[in-house]
Amino acid sequence: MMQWLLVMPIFIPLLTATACAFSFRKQSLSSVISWTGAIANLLVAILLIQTVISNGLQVTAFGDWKAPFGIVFVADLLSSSMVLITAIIGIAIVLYSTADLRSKPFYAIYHSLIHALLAGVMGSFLTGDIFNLYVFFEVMLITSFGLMVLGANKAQIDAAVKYVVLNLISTMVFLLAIGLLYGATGTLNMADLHAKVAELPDTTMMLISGLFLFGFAIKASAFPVFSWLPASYHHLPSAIVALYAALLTKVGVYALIRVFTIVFDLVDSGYQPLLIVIAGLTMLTGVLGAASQFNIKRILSFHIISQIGYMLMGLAIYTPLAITGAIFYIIHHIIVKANLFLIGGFLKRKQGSDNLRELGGAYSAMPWLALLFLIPAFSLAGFPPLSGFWGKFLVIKASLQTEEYLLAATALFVGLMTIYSMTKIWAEAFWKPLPENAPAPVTLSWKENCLYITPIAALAVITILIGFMVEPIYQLAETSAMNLLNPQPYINAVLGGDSISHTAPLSANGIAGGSH
Amino acid sequence: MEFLWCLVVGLMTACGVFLMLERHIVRFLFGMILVSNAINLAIFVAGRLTRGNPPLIASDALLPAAGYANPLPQALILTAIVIGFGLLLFTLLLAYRAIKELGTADMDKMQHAETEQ
Amino acid sequence: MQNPILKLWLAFCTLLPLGIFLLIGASYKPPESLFYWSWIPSLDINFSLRLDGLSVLFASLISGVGFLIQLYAVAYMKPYKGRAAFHLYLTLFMLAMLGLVLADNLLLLFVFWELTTLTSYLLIGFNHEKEISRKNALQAMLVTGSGGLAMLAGLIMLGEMAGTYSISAIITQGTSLVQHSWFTPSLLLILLGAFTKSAQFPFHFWLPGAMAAPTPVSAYLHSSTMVKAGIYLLARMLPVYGDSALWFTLLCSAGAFTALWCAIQAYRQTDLKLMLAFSTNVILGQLVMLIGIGSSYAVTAALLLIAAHSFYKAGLFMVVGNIDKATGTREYHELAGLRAVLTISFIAALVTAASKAGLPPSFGFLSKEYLYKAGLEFGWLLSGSMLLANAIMVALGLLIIIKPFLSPHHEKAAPMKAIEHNQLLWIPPIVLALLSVVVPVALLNWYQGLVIDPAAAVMLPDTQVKTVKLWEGFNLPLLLSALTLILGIVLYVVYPRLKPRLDQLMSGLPSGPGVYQHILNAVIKLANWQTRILQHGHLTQYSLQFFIVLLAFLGTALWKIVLWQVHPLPSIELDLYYYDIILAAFLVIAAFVVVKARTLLLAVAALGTIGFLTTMVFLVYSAPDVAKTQLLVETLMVVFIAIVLRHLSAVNSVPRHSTSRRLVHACVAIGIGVSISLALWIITATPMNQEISEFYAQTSVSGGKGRNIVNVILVDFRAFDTLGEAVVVVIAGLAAVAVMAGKRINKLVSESTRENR
Amino acid sequence: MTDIMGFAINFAFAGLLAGLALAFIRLCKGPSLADRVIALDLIAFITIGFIGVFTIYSNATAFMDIAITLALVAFLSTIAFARFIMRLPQSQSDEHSDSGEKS
Amino acid sequence: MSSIIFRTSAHIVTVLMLVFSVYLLLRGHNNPGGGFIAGLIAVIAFALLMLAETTDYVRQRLVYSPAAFAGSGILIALLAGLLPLFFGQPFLSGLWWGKIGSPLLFDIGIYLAVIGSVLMVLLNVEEELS
Amino acid sequence: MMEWIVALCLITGVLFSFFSALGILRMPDAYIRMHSSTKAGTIGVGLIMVAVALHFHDTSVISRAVGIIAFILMTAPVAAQLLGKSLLMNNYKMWRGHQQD
Amino acid sequence: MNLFLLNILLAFGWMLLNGNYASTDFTIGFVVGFFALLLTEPFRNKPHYGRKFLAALKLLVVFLYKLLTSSLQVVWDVITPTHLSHPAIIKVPLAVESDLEIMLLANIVSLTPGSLTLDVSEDRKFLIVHAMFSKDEQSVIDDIKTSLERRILEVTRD
Ligand code: NA
Ligand code: NA
Repeated sequence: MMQWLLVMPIFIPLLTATACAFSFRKQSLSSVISWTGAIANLLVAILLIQTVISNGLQVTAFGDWKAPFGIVFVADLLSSSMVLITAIIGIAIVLYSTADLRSKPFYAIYHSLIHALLAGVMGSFLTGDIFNLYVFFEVMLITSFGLMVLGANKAQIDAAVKYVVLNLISTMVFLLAIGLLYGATGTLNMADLHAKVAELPDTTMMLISGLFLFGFAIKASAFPVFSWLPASYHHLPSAIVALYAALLTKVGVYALIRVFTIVFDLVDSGYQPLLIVIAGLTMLTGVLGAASQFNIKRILSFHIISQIGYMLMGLAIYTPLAITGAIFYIIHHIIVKANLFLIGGFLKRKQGSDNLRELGGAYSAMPWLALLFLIPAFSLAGFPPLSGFWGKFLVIKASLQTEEYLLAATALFVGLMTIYSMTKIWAEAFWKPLPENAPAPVTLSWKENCLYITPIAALAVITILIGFMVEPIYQLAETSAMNLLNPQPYINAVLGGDSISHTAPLSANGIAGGSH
Repeated sequence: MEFLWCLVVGLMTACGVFLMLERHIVRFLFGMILVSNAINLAIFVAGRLTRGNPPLIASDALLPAAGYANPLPQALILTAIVIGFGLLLFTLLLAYRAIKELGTADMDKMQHAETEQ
Repeated sequence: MQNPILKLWLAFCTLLPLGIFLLIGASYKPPESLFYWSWIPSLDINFSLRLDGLSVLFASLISGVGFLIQLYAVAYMKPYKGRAAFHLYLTLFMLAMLGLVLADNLLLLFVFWELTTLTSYLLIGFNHEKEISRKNALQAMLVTGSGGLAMLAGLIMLGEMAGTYSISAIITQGTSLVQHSWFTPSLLLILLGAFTKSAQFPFHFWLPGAMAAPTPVSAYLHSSTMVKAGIYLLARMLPVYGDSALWFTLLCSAGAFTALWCAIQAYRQTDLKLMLAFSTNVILGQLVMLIGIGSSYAVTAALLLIAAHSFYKAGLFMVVGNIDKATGTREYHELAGLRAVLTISFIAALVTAASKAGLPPSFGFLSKEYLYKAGLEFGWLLSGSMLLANAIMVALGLLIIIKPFLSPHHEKAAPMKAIEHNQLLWIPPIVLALLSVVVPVALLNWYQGLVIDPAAAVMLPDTQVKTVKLWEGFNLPLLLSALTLILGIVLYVVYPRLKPRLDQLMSGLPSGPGVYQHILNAVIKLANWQTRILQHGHLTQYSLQFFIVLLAFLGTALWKIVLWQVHPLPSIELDLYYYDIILAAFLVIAAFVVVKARTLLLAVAALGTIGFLTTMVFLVYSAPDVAKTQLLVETLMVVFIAIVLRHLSAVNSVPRHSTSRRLVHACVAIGIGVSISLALWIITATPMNQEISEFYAQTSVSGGKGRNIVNVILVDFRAFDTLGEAVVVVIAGLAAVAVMAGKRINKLVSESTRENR
Repeated sequence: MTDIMGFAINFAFAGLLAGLALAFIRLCKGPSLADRVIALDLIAFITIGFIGVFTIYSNATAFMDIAITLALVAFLSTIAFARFIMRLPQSQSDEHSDSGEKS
Repeated sequence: MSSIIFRTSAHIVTVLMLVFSVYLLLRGHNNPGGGFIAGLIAVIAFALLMLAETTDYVRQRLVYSPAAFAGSGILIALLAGLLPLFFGQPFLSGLWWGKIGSPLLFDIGIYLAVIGSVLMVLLNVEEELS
Repeated sequence: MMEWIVALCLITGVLFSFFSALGILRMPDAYIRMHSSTKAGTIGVGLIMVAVALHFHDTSVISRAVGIIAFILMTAPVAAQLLGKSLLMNNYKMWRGHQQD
Repeated sequence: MNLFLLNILLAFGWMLLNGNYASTDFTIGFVVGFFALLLTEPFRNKPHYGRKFLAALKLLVVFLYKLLTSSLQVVWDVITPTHLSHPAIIKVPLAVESDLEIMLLANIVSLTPGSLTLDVSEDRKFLIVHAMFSKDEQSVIDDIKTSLERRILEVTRD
């Protein structure tokens, strides 16, 4: 059973991608395939997390070669919840793109690539092998390249050049780091690495972990290596940028969290003080970047960076509470950021622009959209009881507990500036009357409106649910954090070969409820 | 003998990095190719070097001859080479398209993405 | 009101606060826990509501005044477009406010606190077509929001100090927390929250700015409820922090200064609404001061003033709203003879203004007496400042009544229309005016038993408060009251001459909104500057940045190893043949040729050579599969480049970087290269654990059924990597076609021959 | 390995690598694009030879497959380059003409 | 490019290369080779044919579009991985029937995927740029 | 005896290869350099392959060596011809001598 | 018919490559070769095999001899300090007609002394040859026509 379940999050999207690619000539067929794949994904993800919650950590060894000899997929609470969130985002994006990109010539290829990207993301979440992680990172990267250049115009090509050039640097360094790590330890399995890395001299460990930190920091768009993100994201179609914003940088953060708990110990690696500084500056530079922008997508792009800062802050503080906060933040941010980009895209579709100077009047024209915007926007800004508050609360509490006052103050100031940015979008795009020279908004058919609004509304509902059902998600994040900081059960399960239960059963309805 | 190849890896990387910093996009690509080669070599060296004894098992044996080369880094490099090929191929054509579309091969003149429209 | 759904909605919004008010009145027997739901037990955040003396005062004001406001708004907002939403926001605001005063958990309180910020943002910006509304809504949001965030840190610290987030549990710990090192920081942070919310100097300015909102909002939020949230919090925290000198000093000085400063500001205004707004600041300052004093009299005075102010200020705001409706202006100079059309409003105005001015036997008079009593205990400085502020209140009361209502109507005054046929416009102010008199005269005992005693018991657990009396004979406070009245009349009389002087005097001073705008502009400027620095759009500089960071990472670790001799460097073992060295030298030379090549074709040819050389290296060190793959991939790459090269070179020539820049590049590149060499050398100098490879060798034939171990790894042991790699190649193909083909992507990929196109 | 074989192999390595050096110099010198391609083609030949010698030296016959592969693919890159030169406008076929850079 | 000499020899060389590529594919499990290497050699064979003839000639020889090859390659590799699941073994486990096994099927999938994708790019680049 | 033959083949093969390389360095124009690389290069590699075949006298190695020789004989002149054609098309100036129209 | 022959040859080539002479290998080789041929369809006019074996052998011997001498000639020119050559580009009229014949001739010309095929004229009537030692153009042409083209025709024509 587990053998089936664990591989399906990769198998289904890859199969769907292939099937979509084969149905180039029939748009509706590829839509149907894409939907089916996305829904199947979600079902599998729900099944997976339920299994993990009730039976504990699950491992499958591909080719029946036990770790550390073969490649294993490991579903613990963290990875399975990440897979679930990814599946949710997948459905939302697929639905949204059916409306948004239907007219584009690259429609079928687009769906194919979306599913490949999902496969890459979920593979990165599930794999227990560091080289396999590299492979899935590459699947993700090359797919993101492909999506980036679909039907690209001048600016998009320029954006793609920057994205590609800077991301390739990260990829190279990641690969080098794996090579050195293998040379030093002789193994690639993350659980196996845990013990072997501990035997390395401190300086060797610092050397190798520094390369990992650098490579993943680029992926996560941390200060000072985030330039690729604001240089490129705002030229992408909204559905694509929503997908990227939700998942790609988060995979970087996830990898950082995984690698710096299970493989290296952040404290032992010697990079904790640096990471604290990085986290603070990432928050700050990101939010200040956003404050200077007038393009919705660009504001949101800079906010990805500042929010990544909060997640890094959680990791940098390195207490159970802090990592719980980081995980909570990731879960929240994936949903909320995707939604904001989708709304931005809808505004662009209606008004033909996503520049705040050219927008306006959306409050009067589409009050329901205004409401739907308020939820993710104020969640991102950290208004309780919306989801964003709790993540912030947790990391700030953790930073106060560890007496990182400056970091806490930075986090609070960044929270204020986030409020500023969100209200800026609200005031300019929604409240402000439509500028006189602006064209009349496009009228969309009822069906199109539905396709746009359904994913937006669904994600908003999830945002609210996360905000109110904090306890189960907190439990989930806390258990994950505990397992990360005390990885022995994970290691035993992976190297022992049998799936063993080490997680306290959670109330399953809370998490499953969050997914509908 | 690893020392020599450590040196070569470093020098190749240095050349590659230098090229990656140049303004001509095709030179960047050449730099990438160099660095990518150097890193493959680095993985190879990191897996330790063995002269003239490939990890093959003779048709009448069950084990490779003693002192066989470490097969795992070879498999990793194979994967890395092929992935690198995919990435470089894409980058090459992106460079082509960028030159066609933007009218310049100068990466510092590619300023369409970050200027406010 | 044609729409029945709208009708129903308005009825619901109006009756909800009434219902809550009645429910509170009916069920109140303090102190009791109203409701408990274990929300986030892991974080000690629970949805626990508690009704005690303090909260019952606030809750009944919120719901009671809330009911009247909703009633008034039904009439007032009739011509507005989004009135349904308006009532929604107002209701949400009321609920948030109720939650705030009922919450028995610090973080639950914070949740509601932020919700009031959010809903008031929506209410202040209700007239969102006007830029000033949007701007002032943002201003209120940012000012109260920043305080709120600071308060969050303070609340977390408080909760951590106390070991619980339950407010009632914290209160029972009393002043024991004073020893904790977080005591002062948490105090300061919480004060920051309370001061911003309750518009204390220097954060006072957002409140007048919030007058951009429709009048019912001003009447509700900015007189009786939202701004009192800060007061409520201070009152709540009195048992915890009240004993510290810092508390006394900060609250008294801030409160007194706010009261004085804003009183002067109020005196300068010509817009009636702004006069009221600034005078709200005055009361808030006095309340803060009273809580800072924290004596028995002070607490009594505060509990009286809260209610008294709510009644008269809400009433006055509604009257001003009616003036606005009748004339279309609120400018003092344009108003005259309103008694003719606003007869009932005039009565309400008269009574509420009297309460504001502190004329006996109004509620305002009563609270002022106790204010002076509390102030006198602490000497003349506090009392003097109170006196001056109150005198201005008297002058304001006169200003509002005399000219607009009593002076005869003249040509220059704004035209008036009758509006009082709509009863909902005058019933609420009249009710409030009535309350301003009835409570002190007839219901004082009831108020004492229901509010003052239980609330004081919460705020000052150890002290018994005296019974409040309207008339206590001739005493010093009464004298001060008389003095206040006289001074107030004087100020009214000199108003036409004093105001221009004051304006002249104060025009040079920095204004609150001015400073706020300055700070905001500075932040935006900083943001623009840093974005220009960090996100400049020059790709090679980005790359350079990235590589410098990489070098820093590598450098720090190696620095430790090499210079500090953390572990001894391995000795160089040379087990080399001459062909090794020649191959190595060729590789490096070829790499240099690529760097130095002046033509692209030479660079490509040199790259091809590097491909052949690397092949030889892999060959020499026993990797036939790698050698082959390297060869094939390199050749294919060269073929692709050769096909594309024609199009790559036929472009305008590209200038090189400046020499100094290239020198930097060279340094960075060499640094990275050397670091990687060193790192690799250090790692390869130690013996390697080859356990996994040995396993592969042993099981290759038996388990993998293959004799080429590398291939068995590829298709069996680590086949999953290979699958991913194949996916990468296929997608790279798609992506490459996509980037080249642009919009014709579908055709290029799907068709098997060109004829089909 | 006997003396004569030892000598022959060492001689072969040295000779081939020296040849490689000479060819590489031509590759760098040009002057025409065709010259570089000729040099590259010869380098491929020399590499094939090197592989053959190394096969004898290491006794690992598996290496011969690399030689075949190289023989197959070197042809292709030469062809591709030849075609590139053919398609260039005449003025560009000589020195430095394909340079994308200003000196 | 229309050189009789080149065209004629290219046909022979292509055949030889294709044979060699299939040989490497099938023998890869025991000797150096395998799906990737074999696939790349096949690509080079077709590249040669393409340079000697035209892209359309190559497309006609291939019958199906290169993308179809790539897709079916991935499909075959995926199914080869899935197969053992029906026998209660984990994804990508080796199933053997004599000398034929699922790893071989997997390798064939990789082979087709490589041929399809690289040829897709090659043919399109050639058509686009000439 | 066989070793001597192998060694002889090897040495002559390498010499041819070396001179071929020397040729493309020394010869005055591209056409003549092609003479050098095509002829001497082919025979050089061919002889080395013969040496390999003789050294192993194993069918699989011999078949590969023969395959390589055959393949080089087939491709080297074609490559040279195409390069030559490209030179012709670009009106490449010969070192000396003359050209029929 | 000739395709079939070639196919069998390919199957043998397969067996050679494998170093394994079982019938299964022959079958696999045959099938693989069949498909390879199907994909490329190499020859438009199909030459006859069999009886030409002897002629082919003769051609091979001549060719190998010429290759050796030509290489030595080149090497001599390389190692001597002066350049001996008198290059010229010559048009050699062709008697051979088929693609295969032209290819064979061109290749052999390239590998034999002093001559290098550069192109075939559009009308396939001339071979354009670069001659290294062409004191007398006609002698170069005669040499090619008599010693090479004739032997090729002996192999390929009935
Ligand atoms: Na992202
Ligand atoms: Na692999």
